[in-house]
Amino acid sequence: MTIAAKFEIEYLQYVDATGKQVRKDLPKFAQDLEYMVKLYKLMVSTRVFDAKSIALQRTGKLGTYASCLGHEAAHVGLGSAMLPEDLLAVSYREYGAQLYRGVQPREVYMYWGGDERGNDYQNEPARHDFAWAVPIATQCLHAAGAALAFKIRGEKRVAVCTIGDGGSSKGDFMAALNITGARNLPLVAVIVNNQWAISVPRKIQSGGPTLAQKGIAAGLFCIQVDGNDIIAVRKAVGDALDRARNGEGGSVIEAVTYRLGDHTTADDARRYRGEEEVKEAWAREPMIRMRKWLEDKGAWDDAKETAWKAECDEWMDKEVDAYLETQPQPVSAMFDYLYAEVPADLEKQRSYALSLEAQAH
Amino acid sequence: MTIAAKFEIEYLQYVDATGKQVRKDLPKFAQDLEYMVKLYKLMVSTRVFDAKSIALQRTGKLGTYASCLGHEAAHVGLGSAMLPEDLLAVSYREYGAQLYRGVQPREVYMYWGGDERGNDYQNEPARHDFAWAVPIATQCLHAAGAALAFKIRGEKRVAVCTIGDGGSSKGDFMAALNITGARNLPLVAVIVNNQWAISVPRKIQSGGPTLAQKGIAAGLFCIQVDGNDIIAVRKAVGDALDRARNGEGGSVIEAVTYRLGDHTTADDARRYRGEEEVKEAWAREPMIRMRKWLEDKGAWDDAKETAWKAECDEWMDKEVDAYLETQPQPVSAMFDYLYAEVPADLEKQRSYALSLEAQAH
Amino acid sequence: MAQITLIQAVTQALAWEMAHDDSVVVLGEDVGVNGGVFRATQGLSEKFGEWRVIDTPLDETTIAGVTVGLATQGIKAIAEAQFEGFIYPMMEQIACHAARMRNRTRGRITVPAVFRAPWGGGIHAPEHHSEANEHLFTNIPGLRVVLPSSPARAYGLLLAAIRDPDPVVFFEPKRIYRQYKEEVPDDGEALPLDVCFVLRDGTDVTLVTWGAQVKECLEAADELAGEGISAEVIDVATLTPLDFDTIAESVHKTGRCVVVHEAPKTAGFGAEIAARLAEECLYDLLAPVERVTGYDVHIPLYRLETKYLPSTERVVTAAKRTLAAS
Amino acid sequence: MAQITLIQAVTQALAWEMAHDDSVVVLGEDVGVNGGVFRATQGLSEKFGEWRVIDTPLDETTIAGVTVGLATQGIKAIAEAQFEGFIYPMMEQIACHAARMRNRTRGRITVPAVFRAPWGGGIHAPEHHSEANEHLFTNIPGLRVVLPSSPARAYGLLLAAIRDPDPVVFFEPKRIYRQYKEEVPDDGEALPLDVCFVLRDGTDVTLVTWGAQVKECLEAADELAGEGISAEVIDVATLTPLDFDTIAESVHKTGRCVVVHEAPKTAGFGAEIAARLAEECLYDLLAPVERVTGYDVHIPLYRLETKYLPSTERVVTAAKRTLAAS
Ligand SMILES: Cc1ncc(C[n+]2csc(CCOP(=O)(O)OP(=O)(O)O)c2C)c(N)n1
Ligand SMILES: Cc1ncc(C[n+]2csc(CCOP(=O)(O)OP(=O)(O)O)c2C)c(N)n1
Ligand SMILES: [Mg+2]
Ligand SMILES: [Mg+2]
Repeated sequence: MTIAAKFEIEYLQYVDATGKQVRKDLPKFAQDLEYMVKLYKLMVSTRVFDAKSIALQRTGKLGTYASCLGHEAAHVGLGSAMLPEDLLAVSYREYGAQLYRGVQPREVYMYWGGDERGNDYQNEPARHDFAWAVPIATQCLHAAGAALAFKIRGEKRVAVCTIGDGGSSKGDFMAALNITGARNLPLVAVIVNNQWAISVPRKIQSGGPTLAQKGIAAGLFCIQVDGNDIIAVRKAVGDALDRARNGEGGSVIEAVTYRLGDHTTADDARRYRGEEEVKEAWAREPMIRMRKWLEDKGAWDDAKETAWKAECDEWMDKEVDAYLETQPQPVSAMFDYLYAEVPADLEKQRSYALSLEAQAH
Repeated sequence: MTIAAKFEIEYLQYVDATGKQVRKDLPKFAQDLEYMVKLYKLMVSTRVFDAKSIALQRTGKLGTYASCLGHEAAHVGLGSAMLPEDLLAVSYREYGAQLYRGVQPREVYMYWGGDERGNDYQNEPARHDFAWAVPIATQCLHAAGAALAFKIRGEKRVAVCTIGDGGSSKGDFMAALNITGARNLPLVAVIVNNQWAISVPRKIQSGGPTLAQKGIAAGLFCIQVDGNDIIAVRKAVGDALDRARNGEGGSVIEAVTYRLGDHTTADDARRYRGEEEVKEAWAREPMIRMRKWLEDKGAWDDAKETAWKAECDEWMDKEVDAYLETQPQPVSAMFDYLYAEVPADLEKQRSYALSLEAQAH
Repeated sequence: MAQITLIQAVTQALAWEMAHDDSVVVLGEDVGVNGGVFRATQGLSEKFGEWRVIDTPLDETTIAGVTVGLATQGIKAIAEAQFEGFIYPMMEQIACHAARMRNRTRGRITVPAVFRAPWGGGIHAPEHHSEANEHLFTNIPGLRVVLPSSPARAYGLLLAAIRDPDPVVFFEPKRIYRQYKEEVPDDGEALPLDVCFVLRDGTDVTLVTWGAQVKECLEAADELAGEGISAEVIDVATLTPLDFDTIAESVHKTGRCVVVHEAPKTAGFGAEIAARLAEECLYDLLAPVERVTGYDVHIPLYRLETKYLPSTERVVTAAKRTLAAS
Repeated sequence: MAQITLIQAVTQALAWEMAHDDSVVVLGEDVGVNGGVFRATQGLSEKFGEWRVIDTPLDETTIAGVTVGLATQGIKAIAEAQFEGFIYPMMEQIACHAARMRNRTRGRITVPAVFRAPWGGGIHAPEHHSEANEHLFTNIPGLRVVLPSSPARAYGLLLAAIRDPDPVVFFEPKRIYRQYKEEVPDDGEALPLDVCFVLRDGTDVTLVTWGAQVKECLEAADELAGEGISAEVIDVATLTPLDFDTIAESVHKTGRCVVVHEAPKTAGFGAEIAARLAEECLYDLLAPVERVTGYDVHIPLYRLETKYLPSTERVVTAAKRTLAAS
């Protein structure tokens, strides 16, 4: 039999669900315990932030919100692997990565609170990242376009896009991988496979044993990692970024994790999935194992945990206050950001809308 | 290293460019020389038909026409592997497959001659096949939909779609493969890789070593075949059809061939590709090798070739006459097939158009 | 007989037709066990099984293309786009195939499919969950574009859409999905797809609208009545092919017309109605045709969305303007 | 100075801007060595190299999405759809991102991109190669939709489109790509995107049109002049945002208007112009607004296509009807 091509996809894990280290060859960054504590702390603050968001929504102070519960390792892992000059294109729940890059909780609240200003990230490097992208997968082509821009200009930057297991079915996701392979673009695609796309389980999305193999179609490097193991995620994404930066092409990383919460606050997951499955998933979640691993190394303990959570609470309270104090935008804001300058024809409508407002007051 | 998944893509060839049989294990159908002569004869008539079409275009009797020169093995191979009850969804130049399934040359002429009636295939089984689909790759999802219909109704039928190397880049092609894998649909996708998509070479379409591997993304069976070897094409497609019919899932077959002519009669390939490449491709074309192979087995000779070509010429002349005698459709034809019944609002426009016609005469 | 909401009427129509016609199949994201994010397909999966209520991979192009494929094979496919803002990837299949297959093949292949989508703003949803983009489809020949505005019309028009031998784009105004209940007999009776519905008779001014804005127009008519102005209210319901005769007749009587819709003004479907009036009823017009619509902007995120949506007050003012003009 | 065709003017504008602005990049299918199937990008690849004139994989969604991505990074990306009939897969990216990014991010991210496509019928092309679907974009806020009708306007408007800080959909009427030549100085002078062009002054009737139909309208004006009727001809050129003032002024003078376009009538952009007239100029109108357009059908394959396209004769008849009416 003549063989035209052969492929292999590795599965990567350093720390298992119990916190046990299953490989000796720890990546260099993970040998630095201070650094690992920093990552763990961001995982914790991400979770505190998330709980706060849900509380806000439950008390009517936020619209529909998409929680990131259970995704902390995947999100912080990928965000922390990036350099500031790299560019991030997210879907909507990757707060762990975004907080790392300077997005403020108050911006997240504003966005889900129905205010476009939430997308106007104030801090670098997030300021040069893309905004939340509701139409699934579309951001992956933006990332490919940005990667192409970097290549055209000879910049040593990498574009990173994230996509869900559901989103990985969308044709434009495959198209983004395809042009990445065809033009050898510096793009890293992270499939955050949390097993569910709202109510649709992973197996309805694809007949393949992995989602990582979607990259084979495009001739990209593919790897599957334990998405609840931040070391594995950080390592796989870091290596992929290095390759991309060095002109060695794009990668697809499947981070296998689990959506512990509802899809959004508008969803009720009990309609379509069993409690047993969720219980089992909790046993594999990312925080406990990392805490255990750090504690085993003497780098973390209960007191530190309590203190850090308190700090996070305080931070979030400040952010919530800032959010709640924000006045709504004036009616003119509907018109003022559509074009660089308001066209004459639109100006008439703008004046009319303003006059209605004036009458109402 | 833990391996999550492994894949291998076979390359299949029975008869090489010189007509030498490179494998002993001939498939059963190829042991039947009478059958192989039948296939070869259709390859010849396809080529005669094609030359006639180009002649028609050159003399102003046809609009833009997409030639199939060099694709005879791929097209006849895939068409002949299908059962009548199967369903074919082509792009636009797969005449070899369509003639096998009963499409008449006059219908092809009418279509490229600017008359919708060319799409109203009169003969079964073509009559239940899809029509030519200009928007590239869109037909692959129609095939997936048809395959889903077969599955829903428990029919033992298979949908076959074809796509070019260029078209294989389109997101919806990947999407068609994806739902095929996810729902285990009876679909066979044949990528006719003729190395060019108008002026864009294969390497700009994909960074992968094969196009067959696009199926890996979807968890499908993938194989690459010599698309100029009709035995290899017929065998790979036949096996794929069997698997699909038996509920064993979909396949992707990459048939590697070469577009010997211009993209269409509106194209001039000399603008973008070298003569050397084309010359080399002629040495690998599908007819010579099959003729040689049949001659070596004593199943074909010069006299038969001459006689058959004459028969084909006669056939095409009749088809051309039938085409040229066709009167244009009346103006009402613009309106009459849009809905099952002409809606009242449209009827007004229809009457107006007819009145203009009446005035003009 | 129970009182039901508009969304329940959608479910009821789907269930009725699926029970009476084996060839009807529903597909989309989350339409199965979850019953759709708005519960339009609630209970159908249990009743009809996973091969007639099909959860698809997350790709609208897949949904649309497979729907076309199914429909060509004699399956009446009802596709759901989860929100109107996700219908764009369906456009190639809808415009190039669903709307053309019959014409392209001189009737050999047909596409009896329905493309359903929740539609419009006003529910405090995130971006892309509030658009009124019916207009994208009204310039595509070969389609029917339908927008019900009450439980009864949702039931009857959806049945008609499913039974129609040609493709129908069926937008459901999500703002009024659960606004009120009414009795809708589950009798399988379809409503016609070729007429506008006159919801209220009047003599002074004609209010023409569709979808969720029917509510504001009826309210406006009430208010106007309070001031002695008699407004006729027309629910266009099927935008294309358009029953202009009903509108023309009304304007012939009233001499005044206000067209109300949620989509941006420029090149919204209201333009077509105003244009027809200018073309076919000019001499009936006693006042300029008014359009009360969304602005030519993207509907804002929810803190500002009510500032975007046409209000009852704006309709009343416009109606009065037509009366002042003449 | 050489005389050039419309398609050559397109090439000339692209070349000028690429030579003067490093950040301009062209991408699409066959735009490289082949110079585009209509030769719009002929010679650019040799001049500017394969990373500024980029052959893409065959996927319009890729082209559109990558164009948005490029533009956000300060690259003025000019995307080509090979024919207007293949623009549908671009719609999600154009409607959801190109047209919204600035608004979504309160100005933080912008998309200075151009989406070019040959447009319209009349060249004996296969199905999907002859559509007039400008209308799909005119109801999308945040875009500019531009349609030049002469070599000089193609040059000046394309330069303006490239320089515009916001996304522009630029349709090129392929029927007149090579219809005639005129002198177009290669001086980098852009034309304004916010005005209609009055191509011929007149006092009796206003003919409003765009794209290839400008030819039929000018011919009609000639014919009408022969019968003593003075027709003003307006080339809208930039459909949205619309310069309605120029049209209103003209109709104020003439009292009569014929809108001419190639797209199907219902909900074509002509509806917007007629609607504005009914809304803002009713008392100026001495006769019903006429629309001379394609029918509400898909433009037929080429044996019948001339029966579909609005003819000079139909324009003349309509213009005369407006005069007979009053
Ligand atoms: C194009 C498009 N279609 C549908 C939706 C509605 N929708 C929002 S999230 C979602 C599921 C996404 O699942 P997945 O990609 O797995 O990401 P996750 O939510 O699990 O992070 C759907 C269908 C959308 N936002 N965009
Ligand atoms: C969606 C779409 N985009 C662009 C085109 C224009 N077009 C027609 S054929 C072609 C190249 C196709 O190449 P390939 O898929 O390799 O098939 P081949 O022509 O080689 O058989 C292109 C770009 C089209 N028909 N449809
Ligand atoms: Mg998911
Ligand atoms: Mg090819």
